[in-house]
Amino acid sequence: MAGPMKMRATLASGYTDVRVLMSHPMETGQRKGPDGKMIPLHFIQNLTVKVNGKTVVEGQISQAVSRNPVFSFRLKGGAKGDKIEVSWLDNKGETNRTESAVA
Amino acid sequence: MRTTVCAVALGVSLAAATAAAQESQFAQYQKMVAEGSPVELFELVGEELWQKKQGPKNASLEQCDLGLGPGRVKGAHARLPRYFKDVDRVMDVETRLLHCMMTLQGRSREDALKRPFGNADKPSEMEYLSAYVAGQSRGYKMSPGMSHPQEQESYALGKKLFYVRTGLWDFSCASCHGEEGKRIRMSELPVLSKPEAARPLMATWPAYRVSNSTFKTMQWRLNNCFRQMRTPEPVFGSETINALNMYLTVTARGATYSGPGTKR
Amino acid sequence: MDDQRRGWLKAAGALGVVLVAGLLKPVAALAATWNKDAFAAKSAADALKSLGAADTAASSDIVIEAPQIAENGAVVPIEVTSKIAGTTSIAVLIEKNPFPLAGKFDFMEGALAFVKLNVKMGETSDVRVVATAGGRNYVATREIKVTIGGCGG
Amino acid sequence: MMRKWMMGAGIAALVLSPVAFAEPSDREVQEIMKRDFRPKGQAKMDRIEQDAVQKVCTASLNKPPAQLAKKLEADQMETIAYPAGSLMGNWKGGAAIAWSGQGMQWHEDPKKPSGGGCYNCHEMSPARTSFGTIGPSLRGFGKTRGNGIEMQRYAYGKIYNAKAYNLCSEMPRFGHTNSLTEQQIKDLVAYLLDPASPVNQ
Repeated sequence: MAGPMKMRATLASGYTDVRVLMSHPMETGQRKGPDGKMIPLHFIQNLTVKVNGKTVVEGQISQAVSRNPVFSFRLKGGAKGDKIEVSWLDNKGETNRTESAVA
Repeated sequence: MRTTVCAVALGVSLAAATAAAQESQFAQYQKMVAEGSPVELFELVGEELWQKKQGPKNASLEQCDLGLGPGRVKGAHARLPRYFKDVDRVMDVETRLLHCMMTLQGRSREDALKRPFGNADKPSEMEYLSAYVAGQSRGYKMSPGMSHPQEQESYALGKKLFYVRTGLWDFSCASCHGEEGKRIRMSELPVLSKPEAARPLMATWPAYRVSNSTFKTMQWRLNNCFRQMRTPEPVFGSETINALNMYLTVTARGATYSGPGTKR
Repeated sequence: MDDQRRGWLKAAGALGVVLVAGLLKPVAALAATWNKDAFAAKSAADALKSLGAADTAASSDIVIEAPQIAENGAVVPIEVTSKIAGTTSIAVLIEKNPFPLAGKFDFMEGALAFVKLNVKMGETSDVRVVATAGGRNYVATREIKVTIGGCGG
Repeated sequence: MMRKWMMGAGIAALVLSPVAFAEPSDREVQEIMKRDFRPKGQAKMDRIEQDAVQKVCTASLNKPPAQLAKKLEADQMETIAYPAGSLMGNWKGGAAIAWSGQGMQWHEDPKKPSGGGCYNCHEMSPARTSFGTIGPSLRGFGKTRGNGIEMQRYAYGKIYNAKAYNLCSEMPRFGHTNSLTEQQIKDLVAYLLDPASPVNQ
């Protein structure tokens, strides 16, 4: 089961700053677990940022992104109350999403 | 020598300039890592665990008294360790959380301490809870208990312990944390007996630790120091561990708590 | 075996509507393209070829903010801004990583060409950032040193 | 438990200064530690039983009275067991031992050889840029000091039991505590002294 996500979207001068935290192991497939066996590749591949339902950023990432990924994006303009949604999809087909209003 | 004299004469402004000149080569790295830290994820899980009913009494920890009265978490971490009348001893935040698991939830010490220190794949309950409680003290001034005789005893013991040469390799805490400008490999070592070094450090523990890819507590930090000192293992919540924590926190008192932090 | 398979297909057919509506759609709604060839490339040049960005021109309008020296390669923060007008995508490549491409971000109307992320770096390496604007590719490079600390190992 | 030493400290305790009141005695601190530690893995309780050196260095905050230091250093010198013949082992083996910081910790397999962790505290080979600064730089050690039998004996002895040379040195007693074997120490001597060693490049 996916751990929590957390997002903060705040108005800055001329843009909206979106900072999103995701719980994910981002396994590289090159690490041994406590049982001595290799832990298989397990990482987020896609992430999507939407504003009021419209996609504005689409990211493709690799296992080189650090464990528990943290991303910042910037959106043009923006207004208080705009609904920001961030979702991810990993190589095992697991997904998670979070949304919050611009503060 | 001349700079020292000047620094004294010019007071604050030059002292600040000197500090900047001696800034760690990792300062930029540490700043950027702290800004992009996943530490809040641990606070979120910790808050859920704080509210989760469990143990034989099927109770949450929401009524836990961390020193400000039952259920008051805001600012509590910044006032620990301190003396607790109900147990007639000094407790740091983890020792107190353990106490609440046992009394409020009715869990045995063995059960509550089955796994005090977790790992990246499975952080421990104590780690999550510590993250939540610490996060509720962000912005509060650090003011550990210093008035009760037992609090002063604890400080005095901690200070002595800091200098005890022990373990297979004859180390004391001061072996690594006693002199300015020293490193273990590339890790810079703060002189923890000095407030100016203890403050930024204690104001950011517990912390997300990049080397472990997970959240770590102060009791883990001390435990791990003793491991590397090649001693046997200190008991969780023992007087020794609480005293060391008390000594370091009192040395850091007056700092504004800004954790939970993010470390190398 | 065949019978079983047919049975499964039949069941799937009956469930088709539900599947599309309930399961497949959310997944499809996510950006489901992931450039396997680019991410599997073992050199930055090959990765860029797979991204269709083999030809690049150096640009000082790509700003990479990153520490000069990282205390731990498990988390290396990198912030990238492209000031090139009409930037539609930014790719981040760690030259010395076994698979250099760490991420590619496409920006649509409403987003600034900016991303900040944490990456793993096995060793000191150049970080190459490629921005695409108006069908042309621009590049900027920056070295990040990685040290090993601690005394447990 | 600790009540005893608080007696008579009452007045000082009223002044909120944390430094103004009585401290527990060294013996009391020892008793508290024995109560508060548990054996784990290879780390048994004898490891926090202070010997004479640890006691004196703790009590004097690493500034032992000169005469006592001299006597205890002589005692420590006697613990050093020099093998017969050359003390120069293989510098390549020494390089790996100097780099490894592992060994003797409670989670580690005691059957596996320890490292010396030399780089934790010392600069050695110029090729290694990650080194600590708790101890002095040993870069060019053999080049500047020579590698005759006297220097070999000094290097071997210092690694075996640093306290024989400086009672409250922060350096572990690698031979005396059986942390490193005779061969490992010889390899480290070679790493320090052999003209072919990277330390001397």
